[in-house]
Amino acid sequence: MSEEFEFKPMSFPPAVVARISPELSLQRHLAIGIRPNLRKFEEFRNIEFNDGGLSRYGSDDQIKNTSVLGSSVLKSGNTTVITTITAGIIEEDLPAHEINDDAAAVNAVFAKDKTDDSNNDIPKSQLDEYESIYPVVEVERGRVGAPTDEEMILSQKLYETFLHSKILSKDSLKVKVGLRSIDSQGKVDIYYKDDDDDSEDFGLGPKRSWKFVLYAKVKVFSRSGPLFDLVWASVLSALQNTKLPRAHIDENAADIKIPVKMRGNHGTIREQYQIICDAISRDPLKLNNEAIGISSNFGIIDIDEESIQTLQNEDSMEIDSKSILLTDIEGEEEEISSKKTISIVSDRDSKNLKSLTIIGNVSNDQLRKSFELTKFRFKHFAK
Amino acid sequence: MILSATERSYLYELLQQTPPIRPDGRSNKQFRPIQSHIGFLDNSNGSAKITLSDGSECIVSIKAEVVEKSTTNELVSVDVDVSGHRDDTSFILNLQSSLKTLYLKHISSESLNLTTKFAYKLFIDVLVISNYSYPLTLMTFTSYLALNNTYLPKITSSVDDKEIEEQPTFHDYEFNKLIGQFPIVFTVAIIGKNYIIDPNIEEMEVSDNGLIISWFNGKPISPIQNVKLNDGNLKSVKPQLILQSIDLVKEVANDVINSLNSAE
Amino acid sequence: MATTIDRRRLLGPANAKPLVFAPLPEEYQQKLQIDASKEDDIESQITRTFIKSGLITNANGSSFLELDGNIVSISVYGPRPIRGSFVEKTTLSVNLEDNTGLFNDLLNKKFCQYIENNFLSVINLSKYPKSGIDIFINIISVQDIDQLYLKLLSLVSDATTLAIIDAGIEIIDLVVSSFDYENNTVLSYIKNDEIVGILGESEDSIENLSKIIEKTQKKSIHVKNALTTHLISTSQ
Amino acid sequence: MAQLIIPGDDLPSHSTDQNSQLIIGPGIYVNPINKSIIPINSGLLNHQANSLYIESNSRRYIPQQNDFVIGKVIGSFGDVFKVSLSNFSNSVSLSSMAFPNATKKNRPNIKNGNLVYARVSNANKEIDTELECIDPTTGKDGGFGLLEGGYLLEVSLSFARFLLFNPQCQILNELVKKCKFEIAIGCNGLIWIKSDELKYTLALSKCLEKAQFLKQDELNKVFNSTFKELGL
Amino acid sequence: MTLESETTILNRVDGSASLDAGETKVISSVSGPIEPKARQELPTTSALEVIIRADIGVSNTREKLLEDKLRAILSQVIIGHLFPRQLIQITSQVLESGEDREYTSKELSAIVNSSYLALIDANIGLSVSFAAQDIAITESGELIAGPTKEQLRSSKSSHVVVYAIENGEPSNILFSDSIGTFTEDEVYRVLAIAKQHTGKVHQKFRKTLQEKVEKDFVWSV
Repeated sequence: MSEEFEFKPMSFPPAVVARISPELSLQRHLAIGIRPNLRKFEEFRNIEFNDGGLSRYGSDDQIKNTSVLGSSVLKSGNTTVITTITAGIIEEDLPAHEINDDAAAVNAVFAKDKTDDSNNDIPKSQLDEYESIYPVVEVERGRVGAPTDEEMILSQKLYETFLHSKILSKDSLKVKVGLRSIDSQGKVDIYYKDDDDDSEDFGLGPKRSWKFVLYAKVKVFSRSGPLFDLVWASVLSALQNTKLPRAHIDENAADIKIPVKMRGNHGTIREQYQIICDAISRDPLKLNNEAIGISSNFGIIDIDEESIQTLQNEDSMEIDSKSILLTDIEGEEEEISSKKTISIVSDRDSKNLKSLTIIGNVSNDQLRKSFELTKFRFKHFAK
Repeated sequence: MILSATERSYLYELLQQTPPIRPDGRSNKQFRPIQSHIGFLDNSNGSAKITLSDGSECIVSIKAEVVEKSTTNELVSVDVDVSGHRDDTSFILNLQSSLKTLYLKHISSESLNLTTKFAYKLFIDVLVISNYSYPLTLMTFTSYLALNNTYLPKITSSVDDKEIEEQPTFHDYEFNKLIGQFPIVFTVAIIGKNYIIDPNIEEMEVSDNGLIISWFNGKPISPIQNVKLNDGNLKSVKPQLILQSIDLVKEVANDVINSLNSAE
Repeated sequence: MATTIDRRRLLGPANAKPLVFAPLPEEYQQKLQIDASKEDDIESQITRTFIKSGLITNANGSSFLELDGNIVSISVYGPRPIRGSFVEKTTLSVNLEDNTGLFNDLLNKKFCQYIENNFLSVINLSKYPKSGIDIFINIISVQDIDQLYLKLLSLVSDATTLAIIDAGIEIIDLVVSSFDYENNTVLSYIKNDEIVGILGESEDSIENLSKIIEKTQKKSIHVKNALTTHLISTSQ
Repeated sequence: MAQLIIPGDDLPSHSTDQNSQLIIGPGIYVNPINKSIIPINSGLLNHQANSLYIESNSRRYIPQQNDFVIGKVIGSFGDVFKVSLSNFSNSVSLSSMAFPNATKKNRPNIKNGNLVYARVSNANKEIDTELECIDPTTGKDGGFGLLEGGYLLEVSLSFARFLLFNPQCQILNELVKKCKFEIAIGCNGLIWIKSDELKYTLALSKCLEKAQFLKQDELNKVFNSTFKELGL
Repeated sequence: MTLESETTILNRVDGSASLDAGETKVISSVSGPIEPKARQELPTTSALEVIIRADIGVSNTREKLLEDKLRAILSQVIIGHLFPRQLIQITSQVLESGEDREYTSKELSAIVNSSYLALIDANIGLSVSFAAQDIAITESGELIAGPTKEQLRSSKSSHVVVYAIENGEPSNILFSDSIGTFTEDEVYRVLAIAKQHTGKVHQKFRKTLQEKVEKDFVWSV
């Protein structure tokens, strides 16, 4: 029994087509000159910032009892990124000759040749003077568990780009250690040697030095496309309102029990603690501001002709080149279809670039176009 | 505890009557008989074991340690282990947190004080070997017995040892009893408009909600919280039912305390 | 918290120690002082509260609530299929993620237990067999963790109610919670006078429990009106 | 030496008139979008009038129709045996009906771990590959079926094809002069040898392994020294 | 700068190659097409699993970022439709990083090149050949191809560029990753210089592949 089939074309509403075949849906959109998220081809999403008032030193001089030193809430499209900056203290191991004079004398006698030339023939790395923050990125996805690949990649790319952009110098993280003096009535007062008055260091200064380690906790809500630009902007805006507390040494080492959770059992470790941070006095974190710029991403979509032929109606504007440059990729269709991508991180007045990643066969003029767009975007970037 | 639909509705109807008819014929303020042993662990300062009539069994051992007051912020530490439950589930952590807040508040630090620098730290280890009903009441009864029979070594060196360097020294065999009042906790199951004390496994399975009320030297004390006694059907509770449950506990508490004190 | 070694996260040098802050001097303490009247005045609290639902797109339901420095974001995923054998009632799981670092493990579990009890008696569980509902509580900022943590718990419970409604999950009635500052007690109501959750942790929570119940009942009615007006306004 | 070709190189201008059917072999890929023909493996280009393929060496066997293969039986479900042609690849199926005069009742006595010499009857990448132990032309076993005893060794796929199909290959003729043996060569790089004594089998396997890296003229010398080493 | 490479160095895998680029030494191995785990399977194409092992210590987020970059390159060239629902596994072990831990450009370019040779050795279908070149721009703005550890350490910016090679000639960019401080026209100069150098790198590989083919078919008459 031969029953012949005839194929009737099925038609789906746009939302269903977007789920079934994102590429086709995007081609149809581009063919009639619009993007699924209704932005123009070269239009960036605007980004709104505020510090969210999560940090200890909130806007007014009210001190909040939290260990967060800087924060930022960023909203772009329907994606929200919340960044909180916290810190830790680490004792710097200073080279011997800086610690005390007799060590230098000892070195002079016994290891004459080694110490002197050992540290000046290795060229100082460009990055020796700079430090990076330690970001942990978490994308809210309704699953509890180990970080996903995207979260790890975002954290590492953030760490590396931040370090190589030379934004945070090592001495801006030095802990300003004050001296505690208790006068007769037992009134405690702490004297901080202000860096501007370089009065001679009255010899009492502690020989040991400490520096801060900065951590950034980045929480992303409702992800709708590549996240690096938003995470970069959020972390940098959080750092710009971060303040570092001053600290003083406490003679009777207060034993602090720090609860730590190792594989489910609740142990506590006892810490000998000498450094106590001041409750109120703090200094803003000094950043190399002209190195801080914005990050932009672009996707290049190749137009495949036959999906356009099927659209014979008049509003299919003829597409000049065979591929279209889209800015600020957002939405599933654009993310899946952009096989070729460009990601640019520029410095403040986008004269120099800090990071550039090109994936796929990108022509030089598409590259030139994206550089222009970053410069153009910078002028209108709402700080 | 799996109950078929008919068993469930039969029990529910039974417990709905006024006064509630319980499967084992108890009144709503009657406890099940318990069997207790005290001081049977010789290398701990205080110990007790209670076995319930439905087979639940709980052992509590209390050990004391001499610690420096300056470096320890809590003089009582509680560790709970219920067989059949991993110890980082919320069920265990909640039990532990209720017990810990209870004992930290109500074990007076003077009774543990030794010298200006040193004090006793109590380690209360609660081990529930098998539990068929909500274990909190059983655990507090057993620790009540254990705490009441804890004997701490008598100190012989001087009490004010601010300047003395060495540790305090103790008498070889003389002990003094840990004095003080200790809290216990009552579990009340609420079914429809009735409330019953000391629910057994079937009553818990059918109950709408459960209430934990703590009791300390003669009056109910916080924390008070509601608790789900079964995984299935939890229902809301009328406020006056909570108040009536508290009155029920007030009626019952004193004779429970007396019977516990009389246990040898 | 000492950084544990975890090669999937960038946790920085292992021997870094967390900051220890000196206690706040007097004049700042007063600023932080909680004035009881403000806590009990439910009217002004409602006007100060900022509520928004449906913010998180990849969750089935979500809500955001901010009051006096407490910021909470709840996202509800479900009812969604679960691996494993058939279950005729949906399983509810609550996890709390705290970005502020102020929550210890016990407090975290206490919050999750309370919220789970509240909504186990309210969600129509048997309507969603062989599925799970997961509630994620994100604590973004806390007003005062020592004295007002139960106030935060009542806000979390109200926000969870909004998130569950936003997720379109069937519930018997709105769970409305209110917090009594003097006796540090939180009570959750449905149908205006039925209690689904109670947690009292102050000395005299029990003596004047009846007084507390009356007061919190009245306050909960105000909160219920606020929630319903919000739901009506956003549903247009 | 033949001309090396690697991916990215253009293929020599083959006759582009459409009528002559161009048969393309392994190593050549027709780009589905723009129908261009490109090399995707590296090796020696074999370019005849209307056929084009790349002779390249590899170790991962990909089943092709009508290949003679040696398989290890790793399981049996119902009346189908699960056979592994190379480690970690998907297992292929060998129906117990695919044996000469097999019926529902008298099934071939094949247990797990046995070696089977078979022909790939169907190798479509969408569905499971199937083997057969019947010579389709004669209906008899035609040398296929269970391989008892003997020794199994692994060689590269191009060497196996060289042994099996290339007439200029002298290796087997040289070995026959040394001793009597049975041999089964699978296109999946497995060779099964059986002779009366273990010593001979060992010598044969050593010779075959060495032969992979010898020119044809060096064969005789190396084989003699190998056999002498084993005192044969 | 020296560049020695050798194929078929491991016998338990389908394809392997080792590469020694002066201070950086890398081994790559390829297994595939093999049976994937259920969650990796893709309906129409073969899944790609990229694993990079660090020279010191356990692989952490630093190697995860390198894996992501390598995957972005290989997914453009590997023809997946030949083996749907199968898995191709590419593992690279860094023997000597030849650079400080803050930099990854030398390791990335060595890994890309050795992965290319390993894929060819494993006879995995590639649509085009490719080669990578790492470049550093010194303080004075001078471009160095294949910088040493010291040159990299004192460089202003470091770049890795991967070019597709057709008919022995670099044709178009496949991937380029730059980090540090650099200007726009430095980018164009880097891309131009990389184009020449990848051509040279490819000539060396062609010689290695010639040796490999001669070794593989030594018995053929």
